Amino acid sequence: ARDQVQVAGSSTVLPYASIVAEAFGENFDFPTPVVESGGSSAGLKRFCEGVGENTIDVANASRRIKDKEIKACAENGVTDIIEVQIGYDGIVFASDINGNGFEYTPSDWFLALSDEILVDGKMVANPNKTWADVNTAFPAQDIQAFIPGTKHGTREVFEDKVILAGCEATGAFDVLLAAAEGDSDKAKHKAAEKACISLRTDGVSVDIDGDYTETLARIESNKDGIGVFGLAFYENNTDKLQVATMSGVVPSTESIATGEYPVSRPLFFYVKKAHIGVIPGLKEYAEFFVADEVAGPDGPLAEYGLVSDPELSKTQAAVAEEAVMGGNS
Amino acid sequence: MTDTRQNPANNKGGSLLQHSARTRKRNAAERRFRAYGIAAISVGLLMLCVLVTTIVGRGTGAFQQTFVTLEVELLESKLDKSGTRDIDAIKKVTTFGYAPIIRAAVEAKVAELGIDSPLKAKEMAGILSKDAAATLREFVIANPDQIGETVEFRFLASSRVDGYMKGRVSRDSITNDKSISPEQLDLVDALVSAGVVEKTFNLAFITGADASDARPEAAGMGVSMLGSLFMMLVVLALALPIGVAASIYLEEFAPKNWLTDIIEVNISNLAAVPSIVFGILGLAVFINYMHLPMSAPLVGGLVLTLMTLPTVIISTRAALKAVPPSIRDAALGVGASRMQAVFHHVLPLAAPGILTGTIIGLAQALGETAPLLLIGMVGFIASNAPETIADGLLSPNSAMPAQIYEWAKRADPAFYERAWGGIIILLIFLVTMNTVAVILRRRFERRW
Amino acid sequence: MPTLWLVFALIALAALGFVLGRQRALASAGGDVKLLHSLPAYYGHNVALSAIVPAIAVLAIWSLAQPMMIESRVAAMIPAESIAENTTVSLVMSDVRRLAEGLDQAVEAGVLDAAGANALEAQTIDVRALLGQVGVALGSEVSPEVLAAAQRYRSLTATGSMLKTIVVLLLSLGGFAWAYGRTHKDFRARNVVEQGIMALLILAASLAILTTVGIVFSMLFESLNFFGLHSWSDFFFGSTWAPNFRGDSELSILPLLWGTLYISLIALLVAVPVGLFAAIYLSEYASGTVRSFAKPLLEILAGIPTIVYGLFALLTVGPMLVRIFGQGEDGLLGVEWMSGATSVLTAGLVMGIMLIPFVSSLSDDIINAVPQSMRDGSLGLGATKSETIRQVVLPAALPGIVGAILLAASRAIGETMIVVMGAGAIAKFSLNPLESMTTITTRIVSQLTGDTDFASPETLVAFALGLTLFVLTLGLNVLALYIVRKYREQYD
Amino acid sequence: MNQMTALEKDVETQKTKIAAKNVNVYYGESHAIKDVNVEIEDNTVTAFIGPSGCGKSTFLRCLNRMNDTIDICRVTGDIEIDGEDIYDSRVDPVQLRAKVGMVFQKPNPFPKSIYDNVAYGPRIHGLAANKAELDEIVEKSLRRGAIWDEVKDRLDAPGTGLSGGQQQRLCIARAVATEPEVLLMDEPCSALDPIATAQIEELIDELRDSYSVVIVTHSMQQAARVSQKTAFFHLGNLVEFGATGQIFTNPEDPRTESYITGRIG
Amino acid sequence: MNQMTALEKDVETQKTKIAAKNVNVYYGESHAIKDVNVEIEDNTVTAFIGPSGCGKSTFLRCLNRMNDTIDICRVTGDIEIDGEDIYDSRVDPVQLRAKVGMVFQKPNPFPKSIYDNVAYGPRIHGLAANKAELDEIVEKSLRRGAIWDEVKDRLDAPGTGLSGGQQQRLCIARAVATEPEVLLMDEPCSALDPIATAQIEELIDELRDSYSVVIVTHSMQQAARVSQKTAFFHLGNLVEFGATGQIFTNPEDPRTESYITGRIG
Ligand SMILES: Nc1ncnc2c1ncn2[C@@H]1O[C@H](COP(=O)(O)OP(=O)(O)OP(=O)(O)O)[C@@H](O)[C@H]1O
Ligand SMILES: Nc1ncnc2c1ncn2[C@@H]1O[C@H](COP(=O)(O)OP(=O)(O)OP(=O)(O)O)[C@@H](O)[C@H]1O
Ligand SMILES: [Mg+2]
Ligand SMILES: [Mg+2]
Ligand SMILES: O=P([O-])([O-])[O-]
Repeated sequence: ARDQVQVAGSSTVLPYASIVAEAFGENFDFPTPVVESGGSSAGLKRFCEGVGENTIDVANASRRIKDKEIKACAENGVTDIIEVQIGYDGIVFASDINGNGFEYTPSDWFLALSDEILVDGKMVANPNKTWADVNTAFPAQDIQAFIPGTKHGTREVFEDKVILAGCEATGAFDVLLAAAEGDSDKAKHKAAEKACISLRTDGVSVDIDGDYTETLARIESNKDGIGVFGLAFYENNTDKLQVATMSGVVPSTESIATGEYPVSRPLFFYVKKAHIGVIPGLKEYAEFFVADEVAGPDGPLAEYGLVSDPELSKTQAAVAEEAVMGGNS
Repeated sequence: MTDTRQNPANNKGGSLLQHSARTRKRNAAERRFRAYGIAAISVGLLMLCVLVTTIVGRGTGAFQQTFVTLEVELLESKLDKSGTRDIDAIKKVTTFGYAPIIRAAVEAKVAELGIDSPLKAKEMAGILSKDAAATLREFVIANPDQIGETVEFRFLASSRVDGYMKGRVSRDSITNDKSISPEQLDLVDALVSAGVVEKTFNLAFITGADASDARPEAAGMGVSMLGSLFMMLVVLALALPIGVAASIYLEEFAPKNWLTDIIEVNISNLAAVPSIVFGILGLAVFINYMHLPMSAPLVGGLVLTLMTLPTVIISTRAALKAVPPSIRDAALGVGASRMQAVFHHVLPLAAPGILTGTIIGLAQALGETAPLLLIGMVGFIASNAPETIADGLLSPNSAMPAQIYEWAKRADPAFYERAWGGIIILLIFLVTMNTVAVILRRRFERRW
Repeated sequence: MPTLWLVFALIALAALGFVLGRQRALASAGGDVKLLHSLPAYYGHNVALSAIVPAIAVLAIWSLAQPMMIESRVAAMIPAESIAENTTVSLVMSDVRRLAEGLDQAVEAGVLDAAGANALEAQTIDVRALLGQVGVALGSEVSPEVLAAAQRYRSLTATGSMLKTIVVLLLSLGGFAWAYGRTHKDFRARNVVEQGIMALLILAASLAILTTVGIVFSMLFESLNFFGLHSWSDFFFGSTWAPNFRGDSELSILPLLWGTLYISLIALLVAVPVGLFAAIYLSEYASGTVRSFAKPLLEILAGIPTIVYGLFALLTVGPMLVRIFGQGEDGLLGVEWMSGATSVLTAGLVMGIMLIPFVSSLSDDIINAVPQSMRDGSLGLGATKSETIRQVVLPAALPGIVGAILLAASRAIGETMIVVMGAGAIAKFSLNPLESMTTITTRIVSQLTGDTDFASPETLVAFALGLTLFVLTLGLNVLALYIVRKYREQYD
Repeated sequence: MNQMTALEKDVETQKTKIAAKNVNVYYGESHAIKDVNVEIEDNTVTAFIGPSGCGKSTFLRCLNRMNDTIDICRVTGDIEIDGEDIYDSRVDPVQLRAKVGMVFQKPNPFPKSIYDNVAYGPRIHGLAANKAELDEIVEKSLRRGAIWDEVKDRLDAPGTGLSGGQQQRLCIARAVATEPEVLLMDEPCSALDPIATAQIEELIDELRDSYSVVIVTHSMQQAARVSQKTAFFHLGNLVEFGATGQIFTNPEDPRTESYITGRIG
Repeated sequence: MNQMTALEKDVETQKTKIAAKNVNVYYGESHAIKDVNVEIEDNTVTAFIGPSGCGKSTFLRCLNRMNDTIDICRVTGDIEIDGEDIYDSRVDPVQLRAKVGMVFQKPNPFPKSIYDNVAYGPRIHGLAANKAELDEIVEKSLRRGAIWDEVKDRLDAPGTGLSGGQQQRLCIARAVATEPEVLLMDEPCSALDPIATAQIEELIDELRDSYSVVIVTHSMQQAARVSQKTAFFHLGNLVEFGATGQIFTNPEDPRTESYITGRIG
């Protein structure tokens, strides 16, 4: 029988989960859990494949599980799922350490990357070439953005919290909404949102399907580039990158925890309750993960870059009593 | 002398030493052709050179490691409050509980050497790896009788200190770095001159297991190397015989009908299937259907076998095709069966091509990550070195390319260095593996 | 593992059979090899194969069939009302199976004795906790029906396994005895053994079919799901690839297909000439020493992890191309054709380098196998070496070379990391090789490992892409087969 | 039915070893052997003569089913050896070929050592109980192939590194090493000097004591010297078959005569 | 210095085309040609005779440097054609081989169509200005090779699907298609019937008008029929070289005599 906990999922959560797994292996008599990467979606898919030894016990995710997924899970007999939120992932904008520094607002990004912007009340194809075109306060540096590809959850956050916010702030959203076609208000809203977030494809904005190391490598080979990174990644590479502020706030674990810095997303892991008491060490692992000395503000996770969840104690209690989602058992 | 046409080759009395215009042209073409060949080889070798220099340049650092030697007093008051040496009680103290002991040891060392540092004890201990506590705890649990004694330890230095010793980190580069301060570097400098901090060969990198993002300095390739080794054993044991058998059937025995055509087309088509699809297949068949364990090199090996088979088959078939029919005739003519003709004569003559296919197929299998993603071999799999062959095949493990891929993604630049170091090991592994096949191949090569 | 022991027993029987069969054959000929129909070893092999092959086959079939048979019988035991709403019999059965296996393990671990396992009653004891002790995962609390079914399952399995052991061993002994009895100097042992080997060869060849079936099935259902959620006309005939998180993505394969073909073409344009010329030089011009070093060295190129090539594309080749084709006045050509380092050309060039050994090494072996008399014939007519190679050697080696090129092309189509890092992630139709594009394979990987909900079309599209690519390459291979057949030249 | 009469006339005491009836051979569309009937006797040397391309090799290759290896080749009709149809589905071509050995027109030594070339047949047929016996067979065969003296010092050298004539003799040695009952020899002396030719002819004569030999040759003299029966092929037809003496001195068919006197080719 | 005397005696009016001086050939360690001196004249047919394995092919292959293709083969001494040392570094073996054509002992047609086999040489040497001319050359060569009638209907069929003798004639046709000044023929008639042989001999005679021909043969009769000069090789030595008539009627060396009368092989 399998005697180690098997974890899979988000590559964003992976570093945290592996720090925990390592410490767990050292401090308990259980074997070190296996933490696979492969993406939130792939992890949840395997999580939902069924109950039993040949399925994983824990799925890491950089987003909340979707209803459709819960349903798919249930179809395969995975009904009791414990949801654990471990903290937040800060998303920062950074550029080459020796280049210009930036202080952004969401509008700047919308004006820089959207395929159409509002000029004199009309939507026109984005004419901006340099940051100075976007905002006169900026230097005349070519716009070159390395943003997460559509496979990444970060992209969704970027679209929602930066581009869409910028769209609304510049007034483009209203114009688009007025022009939108649709049967209902909701449909119109959706169409307008979709128009807002459609980005230019002329090479100014480059989708990065790889990981942050790739973004970093691109900035190294193109010094004008501005990239999107996780906070933890930036903090480990301060010798190469300088971070930009967003709406005047410097990203840090503190400013994200308080909600001042707007661009962040919650991180989760999901535990298959049916496996608790069966796979040795599963519950202990989950509890250890959210323990104060691990996930607390002074623990190794925070030290590595996790924005600690202010409501950690609630999570600890939920894990202890194995509260499942939907709360019915 | 009737036929004296304008053709230069037939130009009677034309000197051999004087090349005719056409010969010159043809010779120029010949030289060009040859030059293309040399150019092609040079391009290939040049690229290899560039790649290998890059790899070696970036990766050699991983084979060096900074250590800090400290005397640690294993305080009974912290480690075994009851004083009974009850192992369960000792185990209750987690690695977090060992931190103060290490801090004390660093502080004591600094004081002993008379180094003047504005740092607090916690910051001083920051030059050590997070692994130090684990090392210490492991030692104490293994030797409870040593509690209360002072023992000398060689701890890993933290990745920033290690980087500083290797020149990767400089005082300029750490201005915004939260993980290390200039004062800590001052301390390191002082400890270096005192001989407490030193950089030596890093055996643990070659033998050790993966470590988490918090302690890149402790990560090693050893266990994943074993994972790759076991997978390659599976691939070799299955792909070579099955591939050769399938090729023999198709090339030498199969009637030429639609069924064998289908098989033939299928095989070449499998070569074009993206490797991740084999991962999907492996997950469905080996793990979900056959209930083989997750993250096991056995499953990895099976998946890679399916992926490698087309390569072996295609090259083997090409090699079999190239053997002239007169050889088969000769064998049949003395009363050998077709099977005997194939196994005694054709197969040895085709061996170079088969071995080439094996070399390339194994190289491909050795470097492949994508299919392993779906069967649980990519990620953080810090298992111990397997003890038995069954253990090696069945207990969770990673593989070299997966390990490298993971490291290359991680945030700390120290992992980046290790990723390149890992590539060096992978290449050494590859070259070792290939050497055997290359030597064999040379023995079989002949022209007729 | 009783099955394992059974296998060992069969192997031992086979080994014994080999020795005895050989001896008996020799004895029947009075020790004179010449009187035997076949070489003595064939008689040995015959007995060994008869002892092991049918037995193993039955063992395999039995092992596959027994659970199915037992399951259908046990499933009949489960009353319809005890199947909860949103589950199915098969789910309940998987519980039964797990429970039965758990009981086995419990017995093995000594938590229960054999009788105790059969006497367990769900009402009186927490079976789940009990089995948790031995590390068996049970999905839910155990109902009496399930427990009873599991106990029945166990007893049936035990009987079945016993029967299996007996049947297999009897079969093996029977095969042994039969083959041994037939062993006689006039027995056509070689023919029988060769037929056996032929069967194995056919089996090996059919594995390709099995793999194909497996691949198709492992992707078919999810692909159907995809087409249930997304319009097939957009997938096959749309013009845009733009997945997003809000749903209503446009997911057309065409731009990806274009990128795939374009990048593969460039890669082949690099790999085929370089690889072929390298092969020609190695086999026809180079001295033995050069060849014995250069060839394995080139083969290393195939083993460098593709992530290294990806980084090489991103950090070295891409910027170099930008310096040539981009940067306006500052660039080498003074043009502004290329903006970012990622482009079709970048990925194609680097992939081409990786593919060199696929073409060079295989072709070198094939060229080397062309008989010297062909070359002599041409050289004797006053052809230069290069003319000989181009007009005589290469045509003779063509089928093999085409095979090598197909292999390289296949590899190009299936490559991921180089494309991700070298070509970028933008799906578009463009003829300009200096623009970013992407391929089907990379999209499969990224949609599969991404963050979109796994039941959404954005993730499921990976399967549809995989299946479509599979069908497309199948078509290409049929074409290639046809062409090779047509131009095949058989030297003697 | 010219050849039938020839056949009837020539019935002798020897028993028939191979009987071919109405044999037709096609290479794809082209008809290479046309309705050939012939009886080859035991303890007899039969010579096949005829102009180049008339189908001698093709017919010879039918007799031990070597034509099976040519995809486009199709054989119809009956060929019986010792009264058994060799194209019967129950016949094992391997056993047939062990019984009916062959020396090919183009020498085709294996790319192995000279020793292994000769030892191959005896090894697969289990003709030698041990190494010493095998050595003996190899030496004897090489002697019979009239090549022993030339190669005895280099048995380990590759067979492909021999001169043309040496390769031919090596192939003869290889064929006789398996002691076939019928030996088919396709122009075995074409690359041999007169002395070597004489030695091979001697061998053929010796083989006749126990076996049946079929030899294709372009040399009338050789056919006259070694054979008892001669078959003349022309454009795929067996034009005439009979006692050698008669064919050469008193041919029935005008075509045979023209060929022998050097008028058709 | 037996052969020297032979040479001196036989100086005739024809000018020397090829002069070989002190030629030695080694295959690795083994000494295949020992210190051979010979002068081959223009407009003359020279026959090389000698027992199988004596070095005829080896020596022949020296004359157009075909031995270059055998790795282990080493040639020392001087060979001059029209007074030019062919082993001179400035000599281009390609031009040499265009001038000195060769027919190999084992027929080696290319795996191409019959037409392409013959057209190959003229194409690479640019002997035909257009397709019609090429067709003409091919037809003429095939006629000269005495194979035209047999293949004229299937010029597109592969050359490897021909009978042994047809392949040999195809190779002859292929060699004459390039119109070499010297033609080296290694047993060109070994697989040919008498008529075909006669046709090839006729060809050789015709070629002699403009060129020099060297022919290796095992048939004394053939040597006597076609050649003006004969060289007898034995165990790598050139034993005797002289006018054909004299060699056959009145050999100087006892070895030559024994060979011709059939006593050594
Ligand atoms: N490639 C080779 N490697 C080694 N030895 C060789 C090679 N070719 C020929 N020999 C040896 O050199 C000697 C002369 O061979 P050559 O082919 O010149 O003989 P030949 O006179 O042409 O004989 P034949 O009439 O049988 O063709 C022979 O002893 C032969 O074994
Ligand atoms: N593999 C083949 N494919 C097609 N045609 C063939 C093949 N082999 C032989 N032929 C044709 O069949 C006819 C008979 O050929 P065969 O080889 O039997 O002639 P042969 O009598 O042996 O001639 P030779 O004396 O020249 O060897 C010839 O016309 C030849 O071109
Ligand atoms: Mg023939
Ligand atoms: Mg010769
Ligand atoms: O791997 P992610 O799901 O966090 O992108």
